[in-house]
Formats: sequence, C-alpha cells, structure tokens
Amino acid sequence: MMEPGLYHILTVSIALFFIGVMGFLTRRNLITMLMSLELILNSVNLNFIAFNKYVWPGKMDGLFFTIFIIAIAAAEAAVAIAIIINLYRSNQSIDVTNAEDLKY
Amino acid sequence: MNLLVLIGAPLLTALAVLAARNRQQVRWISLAGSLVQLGLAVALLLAYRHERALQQTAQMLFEQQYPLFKSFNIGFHIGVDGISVAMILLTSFVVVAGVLVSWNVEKMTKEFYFLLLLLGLGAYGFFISLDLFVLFFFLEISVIPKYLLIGIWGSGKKEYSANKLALMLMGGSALILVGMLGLYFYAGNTFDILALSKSTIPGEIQHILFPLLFVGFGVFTALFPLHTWVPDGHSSAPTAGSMFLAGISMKLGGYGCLRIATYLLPEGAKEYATIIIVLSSIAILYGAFATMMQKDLKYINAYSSVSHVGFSLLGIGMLTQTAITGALMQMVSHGVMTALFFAVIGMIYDRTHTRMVADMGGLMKKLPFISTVFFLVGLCSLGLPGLSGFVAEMTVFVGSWENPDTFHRIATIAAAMSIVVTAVYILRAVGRTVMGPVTNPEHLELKDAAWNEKLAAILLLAGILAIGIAPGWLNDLLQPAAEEIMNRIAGK
Amino acid sequence: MPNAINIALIPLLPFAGFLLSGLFGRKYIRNFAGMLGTALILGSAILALYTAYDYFFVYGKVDGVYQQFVPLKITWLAFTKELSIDMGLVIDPISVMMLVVVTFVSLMVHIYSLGYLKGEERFATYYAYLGLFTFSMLGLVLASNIFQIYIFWELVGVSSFLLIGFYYDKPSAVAASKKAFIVTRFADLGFLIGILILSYFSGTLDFQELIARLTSPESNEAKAAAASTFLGASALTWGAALVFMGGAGKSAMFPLHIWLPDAMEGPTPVSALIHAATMVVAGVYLVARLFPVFALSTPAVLEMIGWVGAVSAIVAAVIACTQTDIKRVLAYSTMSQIGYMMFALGVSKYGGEAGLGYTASMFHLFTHAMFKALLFLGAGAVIHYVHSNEMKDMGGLRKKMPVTHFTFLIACLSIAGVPFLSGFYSKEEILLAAYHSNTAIYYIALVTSGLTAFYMFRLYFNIFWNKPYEAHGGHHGHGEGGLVMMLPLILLAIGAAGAGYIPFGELVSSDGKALESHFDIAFSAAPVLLGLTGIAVAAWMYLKENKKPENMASSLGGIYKAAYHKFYIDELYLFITKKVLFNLVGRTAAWFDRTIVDGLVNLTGNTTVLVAEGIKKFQSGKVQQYAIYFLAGVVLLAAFFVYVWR
Amino acid sequence: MNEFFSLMKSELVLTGIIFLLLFIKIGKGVKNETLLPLIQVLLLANFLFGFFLNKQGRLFGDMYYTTSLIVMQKNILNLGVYLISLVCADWLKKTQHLAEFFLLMLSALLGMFFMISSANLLIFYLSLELATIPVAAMANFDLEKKTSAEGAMKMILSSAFSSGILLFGISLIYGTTGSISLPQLGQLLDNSPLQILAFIFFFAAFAFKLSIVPFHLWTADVYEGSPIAVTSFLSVISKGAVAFIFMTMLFRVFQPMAHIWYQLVVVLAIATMVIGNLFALRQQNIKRFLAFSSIAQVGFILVAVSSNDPMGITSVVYFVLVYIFSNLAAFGVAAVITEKTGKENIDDYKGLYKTNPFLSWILALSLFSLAGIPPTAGFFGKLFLITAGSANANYWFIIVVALNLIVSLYYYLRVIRAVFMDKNDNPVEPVTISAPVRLGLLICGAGIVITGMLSWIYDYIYTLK
Repeated sequence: MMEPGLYHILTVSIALFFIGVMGFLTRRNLITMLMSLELILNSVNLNFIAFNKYVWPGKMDGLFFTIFIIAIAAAEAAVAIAIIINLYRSNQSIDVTNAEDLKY
Repeated sequence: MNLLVLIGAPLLTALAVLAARNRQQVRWISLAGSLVQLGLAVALLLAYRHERALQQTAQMLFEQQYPLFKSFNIGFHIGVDGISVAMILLTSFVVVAGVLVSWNVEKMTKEFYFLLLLLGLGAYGFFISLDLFVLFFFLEISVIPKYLLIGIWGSGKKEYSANKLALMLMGGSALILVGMLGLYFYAGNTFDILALSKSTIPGEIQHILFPLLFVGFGVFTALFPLHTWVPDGHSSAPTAGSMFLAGISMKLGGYGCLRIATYLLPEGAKEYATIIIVLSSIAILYGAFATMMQKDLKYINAYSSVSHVGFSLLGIGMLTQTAITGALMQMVSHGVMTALFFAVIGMIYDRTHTRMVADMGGLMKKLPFISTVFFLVGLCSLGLPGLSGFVAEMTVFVGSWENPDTFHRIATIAAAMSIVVTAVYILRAVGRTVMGPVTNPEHLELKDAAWNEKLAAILLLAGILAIGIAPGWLNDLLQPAAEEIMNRIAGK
Repeated sequence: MPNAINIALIPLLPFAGFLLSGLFGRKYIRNFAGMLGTALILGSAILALYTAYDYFFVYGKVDGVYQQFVPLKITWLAFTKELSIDMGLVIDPISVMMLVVVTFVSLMVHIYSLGYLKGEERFATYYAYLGLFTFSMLGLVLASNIFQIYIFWELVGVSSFLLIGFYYDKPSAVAASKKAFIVTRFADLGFLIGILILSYFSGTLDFQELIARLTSPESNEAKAAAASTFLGASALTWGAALVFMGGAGKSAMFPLHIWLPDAMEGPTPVSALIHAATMVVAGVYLVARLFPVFALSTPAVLEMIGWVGAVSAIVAAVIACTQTDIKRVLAYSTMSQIGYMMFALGVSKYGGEAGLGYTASMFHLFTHAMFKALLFLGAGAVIHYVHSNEMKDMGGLRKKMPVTHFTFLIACLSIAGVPFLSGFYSKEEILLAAYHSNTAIYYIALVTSGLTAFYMFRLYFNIFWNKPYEAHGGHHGHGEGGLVMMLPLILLAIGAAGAGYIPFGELVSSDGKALESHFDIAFSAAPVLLGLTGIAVAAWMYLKENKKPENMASSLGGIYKAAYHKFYIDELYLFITKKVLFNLVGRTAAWFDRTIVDGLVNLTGNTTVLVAEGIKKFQSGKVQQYAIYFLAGVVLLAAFFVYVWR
Repeated sequence: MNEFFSLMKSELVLTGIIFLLLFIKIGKGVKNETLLPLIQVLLLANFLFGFFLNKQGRLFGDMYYTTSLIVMQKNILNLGVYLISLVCADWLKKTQHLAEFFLLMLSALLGMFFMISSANLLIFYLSLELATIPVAAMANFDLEKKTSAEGAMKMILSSAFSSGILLFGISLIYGTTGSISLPQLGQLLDNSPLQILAFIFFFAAFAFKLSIVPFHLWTADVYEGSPIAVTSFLSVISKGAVAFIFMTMLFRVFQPMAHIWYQLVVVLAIATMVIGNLFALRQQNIKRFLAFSSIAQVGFILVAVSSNDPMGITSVVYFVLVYIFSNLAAFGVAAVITEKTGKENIDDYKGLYKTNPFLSWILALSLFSLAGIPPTAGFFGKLFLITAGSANANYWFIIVVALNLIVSLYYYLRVIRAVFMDKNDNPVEPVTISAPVRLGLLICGAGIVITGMLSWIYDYIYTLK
C-alpha cells in the first residue's frame, strides 16, 4: 500500500476547501453555513499538518497553528451560534435569505 | 511690519464676533475689526513703499519663516512683494465694504459675519504665503464660508449654486494639489516658493505640471470654459458673498495662475501661452456677448466678470512685463469694481425686491445716490478713463501689443473689441434701470442709501478713482514684481 | 514763454465747477450752480483769450514760424521706460485756436442755459455735466500725448452721453444717448488699435516724438512701420487709418454719423456746444494734430479722409433737405459742414501753398463754431417758444421773436456762403484748396454748397415766414427769452458775421509759417451764385404756405423717400446690431453657455449619480453574494498578479 | 521582569481593567450611572498612562515586539476608545449589560494591541480573531432589533470566511517558506507564483478587515445594523488598528513583493475610493452613509500605503488620529440624535441648525474634516496621505485621487445642506446633551480644529519611525 504523499493530502485539503466554500455560498441554513466554514478551516488545518510533516519536518509551527485554529474556530462558532440564536428570536427563522433587510 | 497681524486681526475679529452677545455687537465688532484690517493694509502699503524707497531690493519684504511640518519641509513662510501688497489692499477694501453692506442681515447675523471674516482671513493668508502648502491651506479655507454663505443666506436656487461652486472649486483645488505635489517632488522636497523659483525643473515635467496648476487656479478665476460656477454662484450669493467671491476669491485664482503656475514653471507657461491666449480671448468676447442677453443684474455682472477676468488671463498669457502688470492691475481694478457693482445691485435689490432689468426703470428719480454709483461703476466696467478699468485694460493692450506677431495682434484686437460690447450691455443695463421713466409706481416710495451703504460705496469708489486718476502708485507697486516674473520667464 | 499754470487753469476751472456742482449741487448750491459754472468758465475764457493773444502776438513766433510749446508734462502711467502716458499741455496754433473756440462757445452756452433751463429740477447736475464736458474738451485740445487725447476723447464721449440723456425719463433720450456712446465707442476701438500700432512702431506715445519719428523717412521706426504689412497695406497705413476711424466716429462722418441726428434729444444748448461747435470737430482736430503723419507718411489715408469728408458733406446735405425736425436739419447740416473740414484736410498737403486746405479747414472749424452755435441757440429759443421741434408747428415767428430772427438770419446767410460773412471766407478757401488738388471733390463741394443754402433757407423760411404763427395750447405768455438768452445770440451773431476777417492764414498753417490767402472774384462767382440760387429756390418754395413742397417731394418719389429715411443707414445698423449681434451672436453665446458648457458640468454630476444608482445592486444584502464577490476579487487579483503583472 | 512589564504595559493595564470589570460584574451589580463614569475614568487613565514608561524591545521568543511608534498607535486607539465611551454615553447608560459591553470592547482592543505588536503569524492570527469575534458579539447588542442581529450575523460569517482565506494563505506561506515569524519571512520570500497566490489570499483578508473594494460589502450592512457605539468602534478603532499592522506587514514583511503590492494597492485604492464615494452619494441612513464614507477614507489611506516609505506610515498614523476625532464627532452627533429621537435619516437632519446649533457645528466640522477642507485637521491628514502617496510620481493615480475629493465633498455637503439650509416643518426638537457627551464632542471638535495646526504632532510621530 502506497504511503500517501504531500500532494494527496493537499488535494484532499483543497477539495475540502472548495467544498466548504461551495457549502458556504449555496446553503440557506445558517448553521450549515457555519459548518461549511469549519470545513474551510479544517482544510487549512490539513495544509498546515501536511506541510509540517512533509516539507518542514523539523519545525513545530504548523502543528501549533493547527491547534490554535481549532480553538479559535470553536470560539468563533460559539459566538456565531449565539448570534444566530438571537437572530432566530427576532426572525423566527435561521434561513439566510430571511436576513436581507440591510441592503443597498 | 510684522505680517502676522494681517492674519491675527481678522482671526481675532472673527473670534470676538463669536463671543459677541447680540446683533448690534456683532456688527460693530465686525466693522471695527475690518477697519483695523483696512488700516493695517494701508500701513503695509506705506511701509512697503518706505522700504522700497530705502533701496530695499529683496524680492520679498517683511519675510518671516517658522518651521511648520518639518518632516515635509513645510514652513510657515510669509512675505510680501508689490503684488501681494496690492491684493491685500484690495481685500481689505472689499472686507470693509462687505461688512457695511451686510449691516441689515437679520438671519443668523453672528454666523454670517463670522464666515465673512473667515473668508477675508483666507485671502489675507493666501496673499502673504510664500509656502505652497500654506498658500493652499488658505486657498481652501474659503470653501466652507463660501458654501455656507451662499447656501444659507443666498437667494434663488442657492443650494444648487452653492454645490456647484464648492465642487468646481474643489476640482480646481484637486488639480492644484497634484501640480503642487509634482513641484514638491521635482524641486527637491520643498514647498517654498522662493526656493522653487530658483530650482530648475526639467522642461517636460513643467509641461505636465503647468496645465495642472494653471487650470486649477483658472477654475477659481473663471477660466473659460470652467467658468460656469460664476454666474450661478454670484447670482445666488448674498450681496457680501458676491462681493467677496468676485472681488477677492476670483483674484486668488489669478494670483495663483501668475505667482505659482507662470512664475514657477516658465517653460510650461511658454508652451501653453498660445492656448491661454485663445481661451482668454474667447472668454473676453464670449462673456461679453453672453452678458448682452442676460436679464438679471447679478447675471449681468457675473458674466461681465468672466469677460473682465479674461483680461487678466490674457495679460498673463501674453508674457510681457507690461501685459503682466496690466493683468495684475486688472485683478485689483476688477476686484474693487465688481465688489462695488454687486454692492449696488444688492442695494437696489433690497429696495425693489427684484433684480430683473425689465422690472425697473427710472431709479434715478428716487435713488439718486445709488443710481449715480451704479452708473459710475458701469462706466468703470466699460473702461472709462479716470476710473480703474481703463488703466488696467489699456496696460494689458499695450503689453499685448509688444508681441509683434499676427496671432498676438489678432488676439489683442479681439479682446479690444469687447470694449464695444461691454459698452452695449452696460448702457443697456444702466439705461433700463437707472434711466427711463419709472415703470413701477411702487418704486416712487423708495428710500435712498443709508449711511452704511453710502460709506461702503464711497470707500470702493475711492478705490476705483485712486487707481483711475492716479495709476502711478499701483504701477510702481506691480511693475517691479512683474519684472521679477518676466526675468524668470526670460531665463535671466 | 507760456505760463503752465495759466494754461492748466483753463481746463481745471470748469473741472472745479463740475466737482462743486456735482458733489454739492443737489443739496447746497442748487440754484447757485449756474452762476458758479458760468463764472468759472468766464475765467477760463479770459485765460484762453489771454493765452491766444500771448501766443500769437508775443512769444509764439520764432523766426517767422509758430512753434509748439509743451509747458507741462507729467508722467501719468509708465508702461515701460519709453512708453508712457503723459499728461501734458500743448500750445501751438491749433490748440490755442481751439481753446478760444471751446471756452467762448461754452461760455455762451453757460449763459444761455441760465435762462433756457430755468426751473429745471436737475439744474445743478446740468451745470456739473457742462463743466465736465468743457474740462474734457479742453483736455483733449491740450493733449500732448496720443493716449492723453484718447483719455479725454472718451471723457468727452461720456459727457456727451450724459448730456444727451439729460432728460433721462424720456426713453428716446436714453436710446439716443446710448446710441451716441456706442457708435463712437465702436469708432474709438479703431482709434485705440491705431494708437497701439503707431505707438508700437514709433516706440512712443508723445505727439512730438511720434510725429518726428514717423515722418522722417530715414528713421528706423518709419522704415520698420512701412516694411511691416498686413492685408496689403503697411502697418503705418493701417494705424493712421484706424486713428482716423476714431476721428470719423466722433465727427459723425459717413457711415458712422448715425448717432448725431439722434443726439438732438439732448437739451438744445448742449447740442449747440457739443454737437455743433466743439466735440464733433474733435475728429477734425485729431487729424490736424497728426497731420504731418497723414500728409507725409500715409498719403493714401489722407486721400481717403478727403473722400469720406466729401461723401459725408453731400449725403448729409441731401438728407438735410428732407428733414422736418429743425434740430435734425441742423444736425445734418453740422455733419455736412464737418465733411467740408474733413475733405479740406484731405486735399491739403504739408507745408507751403499746398497746405491751404489745412488752414481752410481750421478756419472753417472756427467760423462754423460761431454760426452753428448761433443756429442751435436760435433754434433753441424757437423751440423754447413753441414747445416743438417740428417745422409744421412753426412759421411766422419773425414778429414774435425779432432778435432771434435777425441773428438766425445772419447765421443762415453765413453758412450759405453769402459774401462778406464769415462762412463765405472759410468756404471759399476750402473750395479753392479742393479745386487745386482734387477736382471731383471740388464739384461735390460746389453742389453741396448750393444744397446748403437751400436747406438752411428752407429752415429759415419755415420757421419765420411761411404761415402766420398760431399758438398751440394758447398760453405762451413768455416772450422771446430774457437777456441771458439773447446776449449769447447777439455775441455769436457778431462772431458769425465778423470771424471771417481774422487773418487766419497768418496764424494757423500746416507748418507754422504764415500763409498768404488771396481771393479771386472770378473763382468765387460760381459758389456764390449757386448759394444765391439755393436761397431763391427755398424762398420760392417756402416763403408762403403752398403745395409746392409736397408736389416736389412726390415728383422726386423714391429719391425723396430714401433721403427722408436717411438712406436707410439706421435700419442697416439696426439689422446688424439687433439681428446679427444680439440675436445671432449674443443669444447663441448665452445659450451655449447655459446649455453646453453648463450642461456638461451638470451632466458630470448627473452621470455620477446615475452610476451610483446603477451599481447599488451589488450591495444586495445577501451575505453569500458578498462572499462570492470576495472570492471573485481574490481570484481575479490572483489571476492578474500571478500571470499578467508578475 | 521589569522589562516585561514596561514592554507590555499597554496590554497589561488593559487586561487589568478587563479583570476589574469582570469582578464588578461577578460581584453585586453596579448601576450604570456609577459604572459608566468609572469606566470613563479608567479609560482616561489608561490613555494617559500610555505616555509613560515606554520601551522598545521583543518578547516571547520574538513573537511580540514593541517600538515607540507602536506605543503611539496604541495610545491613539486608547484615545479613540475613551472618546467612544464619552460620545456614546447616552446609549451606553441605557444598555442592559454595560459591563459586558466594555468587556467585549476592551477585549477587542486588547486583541488589536497584540495584533499591532505581533511579530509572528500565529500571534497575529490569534489577536486578529480576538479583535474580531467580540466585535461581532457587540454588533448584536441591540438585542431586540432584528437588524442588529442580522448585521452581527453577516459580520461573523463574513469574517470567519475571510479568516478561512487568510489561514489558507498563511498555510501556503508556511508551506513555501517554512516560517511564520515575520522578521524571517522578510528574507525568505522569493516571489514564486505560489507565494504570490498566498500573498493575495493574505492580502484579501486584510482588505476585508479594512473594507477595501471588492471585499467591503459587509461593512455598510454591519454599520447600519449595529448600535452606534459599535459602529464607531468598528469604523475608527478597528480600521485604524488593521491599517497599522497592514502597513507593517507590507513594508517590513512583504518588502520583496513591493512591486506587486504597489500595483495592487493602487488599483484597489482607486476602486475603493470610487465605489465608496459612489455608494455614499445616495445613502439616506446616516450610519450607512458614514459607513460608505469610511470606505472611501480607506481608499485614501491606501494612497499613503502605496508610498512604501516612513512618510506613508507617519501619514497614516496621523490620519487615523485625525480620523478618530472627525468620525467620532460625526457618530457622536448621530448617536445623540438617534438616542433622543430615534431618527437616523439624513432627511431628518433638515433644519437641525435651527434647533440644535451646537450639534450642527460639531457635525459640520467633522464632515468638513472628513472631506478634507481646512482649517480642519482632515485637510492636513488627507493632504499628507496624498503627499506621501505621490512620492512615486504616478500622476494619473494622484489625479484620480484628487478628483475623488470632489465627489466626497459632494456628499458631505449634502448633509451640511440638510443641516443648515433645507427647510423642515418637523425638525429634530432641541435635545439636551449630557455632560460626558458634550465633553466628548468638545474634545473631538477641538481635536479637529487644532490637530492640524499643531504641526509638532505630525513631526513627533515622524520621529518615532
């Protein structure tokens, strides 16, 4: 069985990135959009780890970065969900198309 | 003489006006302050002449320099030569007259006078600045007062006019700004006019910068075809506002065209002189013809200003010492004259509540003083000897004629033709309003000028006559400065 | 030697009168203004006479030649070191002669107006204007600098404007004053450009210098001026012609004469002073002042001057025959007579016997001032009496106004060239000069002199004979006018009768040397006979009320109609100004400014607003769309920077 | 140890205040009337303390560094926060969770401090998020308003998205250079396509934070939806902080790519100015109006950024100072009026001068300052930005910039016109202005008038480079 190389992992991560982007751009549900954002962040995580392992094996920066990204993502999600809940209270909906009052 | 007083006096006056408690105080403080400014300006003239009489040959007198923004090499550098002295004198005359004719402004008097004085402050500062940055600062400082004066105290479609004026002048400033920065970087990081005048900027750069600066200042002084703010702005502004706009603000532009664009960029000036001459000749004739068709007195004077200011630009474009002297004389002369013109129009409007020529007639009967002044200023406008306009225009013509080729000749003749057209529209306006039978019976109840109006008119008339009857002093003031400019243009 | 102070006082006294009456007349010295002005002008007149005596008989002549003196010269405005406007005083034969004419006629008018304008509301203003005019005219006469003459030229124009429009509540007066000013201004434009040309080539504005430099063929200035050409004529020719254009405008020469008849809207004494005796001859004076330049350097222009004068003389005479407004008749007559002066200059040469025309012209200027002022003042008395300008309202006045009648008759005889009156002598000299130099002009002049006699006596008979006088409105309680109005008439009548006996040739000539004038009875016969015929025809037609004039008019048909309508020149001008300048040029300029230039400015603003409105869709409020734009931005920038701008 | 304290004193003091607030919150509730003055005093003290005990140096293995310029930048931000606490006092006083609000705000500020001082991409990322996430929470502080929640939602989602892009860029940079330390990166960059791509990702995230076109779209919506205190915080403090670090990044780290980012900055500066101006032209809501105007202002900041020299940095720092005064004055006036009358539209401001001259003059001053008209400081600020930017002699760029001044003047004048000239039958009634607000507005007004005249301020900042 072939050991997966850098490019394999990068391919996955880029796919993940675009899946995330696609999800963010097309889904109506705010929570799903948030999940798509997590996918983007995870693709970045993959990147960091892959680079760390294959390109700069002597360094730890990528790993640390990943850990922080995960932590921050959690915080971000928490705040985002709080906001979404609040939006739901006044809007009775978590559909992004129902939150388009501010425009032009 | 310490030139800082010229900024200090208006500033203190303006602040005192802000502190004043009632309308009465506001008016008297303003009048006192403006008279002090007038006194200072006259003192400056005398001091200047005194220094020159003592063979003081420096280009600028009473120079002072304080570092301002050291990191940009910007200094608060001030000083005067003959041109500045003449312009400061003009400003002080117009300021006093403007304060006087606004005596009966009832709406927000305090703000009105404050802005008026601020406008004067900008002009004083502009004329004494020897640093481009400071000069630009003082040029721009007048945007707020102009806009508010027209917009708040104006008449007609005042908001539109105020907007147009502010935006077009801002456009001019934008171009000036670019040209100014170009100068700054090409002349080795300095804004100092005297230093810039000694620097050598390559010809091709001058060809880029000159139009920027000239057109930029040209907008201020109604360079054809960027003059369209003039009719609207002047006609919508309150009386004092029009006086300041036409009497002072337009001169800022002319001064800039000469002192900044032409003086600092002689190669550019030579390159574009032809275009300037063509544009200004067009402006002179076109303005005059357009004036013929106007029905509103303020529009008449506004368009005639376009025509008259064309003479100063023509003089600059001719690039001879006499023509430049004439251009400067025209600035001073037109400043006083047009201020008086607007003052009189304002007086008439205050009484008849119309500015339409057709609605008036025979004002001489009940308003002899105002009518006489109106008539005199009309005569000045059409270049009657003994009044200032003649001296200036003739000097421009003689100076223009020093260029021997056919192109310059034709331009001069074209410009000279305007004196006939001017006569037509001035006599038409004066004839319809002042002379003829009284068409509106209500006009038989009118009262002639009050003391403040008389004083304002007499003051400005004195200026017109002082130039018209004895032009020598003004000539002595302006000619050496013009010579200095010509020396640089001629590469001496 | 001339006394600068005395001479300077001549113009300054009336100026003082102008200032005093102008500033204080309305309130303080309202009724006193007339006396003040008269007293001051009397002082001027005395000084002028004294100066004349002094000049002609004491110091003026050196070695048999009258010299030119400049007792005073102040630099007024220095354009460059060489080129400056000086305010100076020139004393030479023609200026001294003009001083006398101007102050004398002005004095007469001042006195006359005391009665004529009695009770006028703006009495003081009137005298202020008169003072201003007299000052300006004297300044013009005394000018030592071509720009100085231009300055006073303009001032004279404006005082003329003020006085024509004195009755400012009369629309026709306002219109006339405007017309006068604008037409002369147009001519002055030429004058100004002419000055610019001449001064450029001569490098000076001073008359003496300018003449010296431009007339000596060796001078560099003259060579340069002759070498530089434009449209086939040398610059000097252009300059001289344009200067003459100014003179033609002021002197109401064809075709710039249209303002003069209208100018009669002014008070009649003003017409006498300005539009008969003094201001309108300023053009003649200007040509005389620059005569050496015209005669020596630009003979072509001088010839043109001759023709313009001749045409003006005959055209005006023909029109005068048809007019019914007595002041208009006099106005055309003035124009005709100035035509005489002008062509007299035109046919003259510089120096010696050939310079007869110059002397004759000045002579005629002098005598014409006397009899024409007299005619106008007399007409004024008549108008004052009947309150109308129209011939049909007059007739049979010889009984009612004996003094006026008598003096008027003297003036008419004088202008008609009846022997032994002043007009005879000056006109004979002119005809003689023309005869020797240009026969065509001579015949024109001859015909004109016949016509002159005819229309003057047409006027005379219509006023004083024809039908018996019947009062309109019936309350002409007052008589002919008091002493103040009669005295000037009498004094002028003496002048009109006797001025011919002044030995003019000895005093005034083109080169300052005395000129022997000799009369030949044989030569005089033709003009005198023609003149007498004219008088006879006039008497035949107008002595008694009859139908002959109408019959004559209808038999002449179109010619009469054309002459009556002043050959439609006014209409032509009106077409050019109203239709072409106002409607075509002015309206277009105004429209262009508001629509195109201003429209472009507004368009810029509107376009900006429109664009702003158009792109608002991008701010859709959809957060996902924002992300798309975000991503698109990234991709675009990446594409550009990675592949294009790297 | 001593060095640690003096190097991190801004952050430490701020953290102290945050903890103090936390304790107050945990303890018995304190009334807003007493809490708010306390906070204001604390913030003032914080601001003043910023001028003492300054040192330059590095900490945490070169992850954190500070210089006198950075301290200056922090001081300016401190001043801004203090002014916000003054001018928005009316709204703050009424808010239910005052302590939390300031907790969030100061946390964000703390994040910005770290961000400015960061010398490592990791700490940069952390502090960037710290500076963003609390603000999103703050944006939702008008709990009852749907628009507030909508704005907050847009903000958190967009900024998370941009964080994703940023991180992707950082990961690529790491992949190509193997370093996330900023000083090292400066030497390691070699302009390979992948690095340029990474740089553009990185840049886009900055552009998002700075509201550079076309990454600006969230700005207006968030500004409009949020409470005015948050809007002002976003528009001046956030912008300022990001602008500071943005320049450090470009000038220090990405210096090898200067030729690339110069083009990028020029193009985006023009786009930002033009689009910002065009949108501002037609706005009715005063907050939205100011949002677009602030976008246009960013365009001007970019002009100075394009200079790539210390003059540019100084000019931007100076401009941010001026901008704080000007924009906070405008927001302050808007806050007062919105708070008292609920009116937010420019049309409602018609005839304001008749009833509220003080507010009108402050508003006029601030708008003229934003438009860059003397004698206000905005004139100097803008002029120096443009002067710095014209050092490259790119005339067309400067002309376009200068022409944009005209458009911006047009819409600022629109408000002035409404305030001073237009007639209104139903103008804003005279409002009473509480003492702190008045103080705040006066400070802003004074700042607008004298910051420009006092030329040593600029020169002083320049010496810090």
